Amino acid sequence: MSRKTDIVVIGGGVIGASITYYLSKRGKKVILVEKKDFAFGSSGACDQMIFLQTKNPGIHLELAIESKKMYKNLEKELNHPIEFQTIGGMVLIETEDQMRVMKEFVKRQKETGLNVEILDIKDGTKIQEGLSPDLVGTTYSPDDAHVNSLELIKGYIKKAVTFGAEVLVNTEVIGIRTKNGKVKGVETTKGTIGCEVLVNAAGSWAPVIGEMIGLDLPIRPRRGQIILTEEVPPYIKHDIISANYITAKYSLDRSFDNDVLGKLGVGLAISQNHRGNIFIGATREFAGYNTETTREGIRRILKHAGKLIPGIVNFNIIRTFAGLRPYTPDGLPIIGYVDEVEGFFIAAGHEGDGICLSPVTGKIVSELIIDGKTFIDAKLLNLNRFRHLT
Amino acid sequence: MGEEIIKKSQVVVIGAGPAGLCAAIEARKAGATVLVLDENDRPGGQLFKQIHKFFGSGKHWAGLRGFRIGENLLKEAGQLGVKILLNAEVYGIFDDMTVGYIRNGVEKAIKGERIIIATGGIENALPFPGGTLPGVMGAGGVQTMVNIHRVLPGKKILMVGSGNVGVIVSYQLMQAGAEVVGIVEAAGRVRAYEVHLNKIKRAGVPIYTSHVVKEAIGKDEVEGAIIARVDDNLNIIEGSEKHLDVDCLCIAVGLNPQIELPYIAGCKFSYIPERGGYIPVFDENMETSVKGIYVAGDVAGIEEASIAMEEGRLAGIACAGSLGLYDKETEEKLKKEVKKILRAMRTKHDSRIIHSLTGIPSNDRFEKGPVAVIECKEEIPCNPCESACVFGAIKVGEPITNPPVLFEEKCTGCGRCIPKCPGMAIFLIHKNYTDKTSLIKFPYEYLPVPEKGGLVSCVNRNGEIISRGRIIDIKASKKDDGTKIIAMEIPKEYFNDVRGIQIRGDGI
Amino acid sequence: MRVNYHPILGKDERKKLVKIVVDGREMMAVKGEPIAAALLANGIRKLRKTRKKGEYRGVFCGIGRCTDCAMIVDEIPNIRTCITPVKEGMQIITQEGLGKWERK
Amino acid sequence: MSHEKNVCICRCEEVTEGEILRAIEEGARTVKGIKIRTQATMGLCQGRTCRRLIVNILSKHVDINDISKLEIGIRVPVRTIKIKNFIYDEGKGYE
Repeated sequence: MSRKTDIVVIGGGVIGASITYYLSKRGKKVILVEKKDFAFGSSGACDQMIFLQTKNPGIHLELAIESKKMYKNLEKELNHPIEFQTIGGMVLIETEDQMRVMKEFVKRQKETGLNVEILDIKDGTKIQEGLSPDLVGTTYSPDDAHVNSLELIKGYIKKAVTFGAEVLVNTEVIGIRTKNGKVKGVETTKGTIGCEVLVNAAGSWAPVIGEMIGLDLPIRPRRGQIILTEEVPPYIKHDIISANYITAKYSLDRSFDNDVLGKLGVGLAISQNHRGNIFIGATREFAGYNTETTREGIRRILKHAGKLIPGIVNFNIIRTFAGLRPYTPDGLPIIGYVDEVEGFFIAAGHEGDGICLSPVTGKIVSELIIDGKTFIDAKLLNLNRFRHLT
Repeated sequence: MGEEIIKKSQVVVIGAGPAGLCAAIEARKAGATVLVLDENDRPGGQLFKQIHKFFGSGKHWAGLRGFRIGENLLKEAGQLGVKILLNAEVYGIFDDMTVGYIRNGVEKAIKGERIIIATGGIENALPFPGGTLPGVMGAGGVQTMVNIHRVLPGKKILMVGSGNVGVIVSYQLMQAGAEVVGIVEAAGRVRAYEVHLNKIKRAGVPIYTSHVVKEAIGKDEVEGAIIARVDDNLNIIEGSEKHLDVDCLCIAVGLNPQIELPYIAGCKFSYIPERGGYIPVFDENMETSVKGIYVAGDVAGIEEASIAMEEGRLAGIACAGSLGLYDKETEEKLKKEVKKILRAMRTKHDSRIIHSLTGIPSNDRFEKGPVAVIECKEEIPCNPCESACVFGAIKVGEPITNPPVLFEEKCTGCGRCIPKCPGMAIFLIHKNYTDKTSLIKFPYEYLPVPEKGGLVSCVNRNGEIISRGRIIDIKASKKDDGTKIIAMEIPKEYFNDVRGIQIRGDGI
Repeated sequence: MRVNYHPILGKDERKKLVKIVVDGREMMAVKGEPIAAALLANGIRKLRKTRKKGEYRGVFCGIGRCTDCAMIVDEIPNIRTCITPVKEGMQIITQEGLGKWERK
Repeated sequence: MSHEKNVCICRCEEVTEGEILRAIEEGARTVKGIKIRTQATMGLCQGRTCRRLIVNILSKHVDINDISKLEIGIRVPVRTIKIKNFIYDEGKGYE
């Protein structure tokens, strides 16, 4: 079949689905193309957290706060249960060195507008049972939340379709049509689709699409192993991460990381979903596109989790899986047109924040494409910020 | 949290069932260090709930009860120094041939130069309305509950599926004192070997072919079942429904290989419905597409346990060979021998060729005196009757799937063959026991055992009562391992119709 | 219904019994047998209620695969009773949905 | 071959054949696609009982010969494991 539309979005994850929703909501004719099926990439293999506390103060945290605001009435807007809960978040602090770094981090977060405080372990255990008494302390922010990423995607798509959007699953993009430097359309396994604008929201696979127009995108898959427990009655009252999750993520001052955890980039991230499964993550490893879990990864994560929250040692593990976070050198996503080919728009590279930043990404992309500007300085997220590097 | 040193073993076998134990024994015979992991608290896998006598070739413990074979395999494995870790639940195989397992509440790992996966098969679930009610159970679970834990899952049981498992478990349920209300089979004919089916028919169990379970009924547990006739493409024929008063449904609609470990180990698969579905691809050495990982037994395709044992031996030998523990031609010789047995067990020209009954004596022979009657005409890989007869009156020959042939002139009527037949298909008939009566000797494995001299109701091949009979003698020798031989006097006109005494109902 | 005499397996020689408490009711079980077998012998087949439709479930696979026999055992939910041996004084509770935490 | 649409296919998550067929209508072509739309295979037994039934249903819509195309989603661990099992250290016993 060969057909025409305003915009083609590539990628059926939370980012592609969100962009399709926000564009079609503003009247654009959008066709979403997904190689396999919804959430087959990292969106289906993540820990569902909307965690503001892990965002670097500055633009990163600003985006997260804006995104969190958008989540508030998203469920009503999409008229679909996305299991969004502002459950609050805690960062567990194991050593005095970590406390020193966290105090600095929390101070700057507050300056950027995040409501967060540091508690001693006694108060920490009051709001979450089962914590290890040897912890030095914990932070707490009522603003952190989580959602069900699968339901989120379904919600976006269902609503987008009511605005006339179309979705093609099991449809792989095999080529990009351009004419004198301008996007003309895209070739897929189900025929060609003509369009003016092509949004590359393929996450860790965005470089594969980029190569089709000779682009070398600085996005690398960074594997995160996650462990899932059986469904248990409510136990994890707030989303929990360990201080070295933040250091592993931003490769900050690694002095207090012991060797083995540092090598695997193990940082604890625990949350319990609506159904009762507890997610226990995660590692941060460069392992290409391999999504297997390793015995080393599983052991390290569980040993670390059991040490910090002994209360969960009797839970059963029923599954382990791994997602590929689209990693960029500065931890920020790449959002914007590229100079090489007019109409080729990138929206990928969210590392571990795809869920948290999915609404705000949809807003920024739709505004940049339709209005040409958005509420933040577009240059901060454009691919060109890496150009002086290459 | 320093680095952990992982133990090593040349061969790691996962699953201590018939295939796993045989593989371990063969690998150990070649001198390999072998560790067997099994998640149960006793090895032997399905063997220990198989209380019936096994088919197979005389040399290989054929005619022994499943759990006896398990005990023998364990003894041999022990003597050879095979290490068996029980209560060891393997949860994963990782890239570097590391097997992760949990034992006594602690996670451990062992690295194998070769891994033999022998995890067997698992029951097919059957979706039908009411199929999740308590009282609907898989046949394997029923067998475990009855034969190992000695608890009946119900008193009046409907068996769903007429494969060997369904028919054998029905027989074992009756042995344990439950009533099997019937066997339902969607196909037009019973799938099990006829010798197994005959045991059920002569116990009077109705067989509903071309029938399915339409619904299990009950408020919170099974209180009854509705079965219905189906046409050729399995659509229910309206109005053919029939209510059965049952309190338990036993599902025996086939097994499928437990492919979880081969799958996560990265093996390639092919889809073979006749062998249960997805099967790891393996070569003539039972090695899968992943170098160093072998499969054996039901995980490599659902077949009889006797075939699983031979596949286990083949994998064990090939594995040892690949470790350089055999020189090439010893390895080839050993493998050739096992492959010959496997081929013999699998030769089925057409699995439904029903030879003329070659085990039935002529009328003149009946007149002359007591003679054996062998009602076994299918191609079954089994020949214990041949080795049981000291007078050479029974011949199976090669391949062992040939039905037995009776040389009536050589048969002296001694009856030694009766308890040896795993299918309980051999009877001894002395037509002219007296001028008006005949004598039949038949195998009997139920309770209560009738009294000597007592009067009983005799049944024909379909379990219908056709006459009265008198118990003349009951023989129960230890080497017959529970199979009693009952000699019964019957009216001469039914000399070749009576096949046993009434089991169900008020007959006795 | 226990099979005390079996034509092939002979008499049931297991003598040692243990007391278990099922939903507050005391009953006897053979030491070491799985919980599900002990309950079945005592005529109990309804082991849990499902979360969505509140339907009763009992032993289905009987060999530890399908988890339909899960109950709360000694305060821990989701215990597969068909492969968990009984112990003296075991507290067994019919599990409703996810079960609930019994505070120690 | 089950005769009614509300027959239970996934026992742990109480997913019926009707829900699975609807997921296929919405575009699911793999076990994972059905899982994402219906939660089938996400329960305690991780699909050990229903995965084969789901593949049977899929076989009417998709070629099921190549297992790698079906994303059947078997993952480590293939048996449920307690977190405590990983926290044992040779020297110190359970932490």
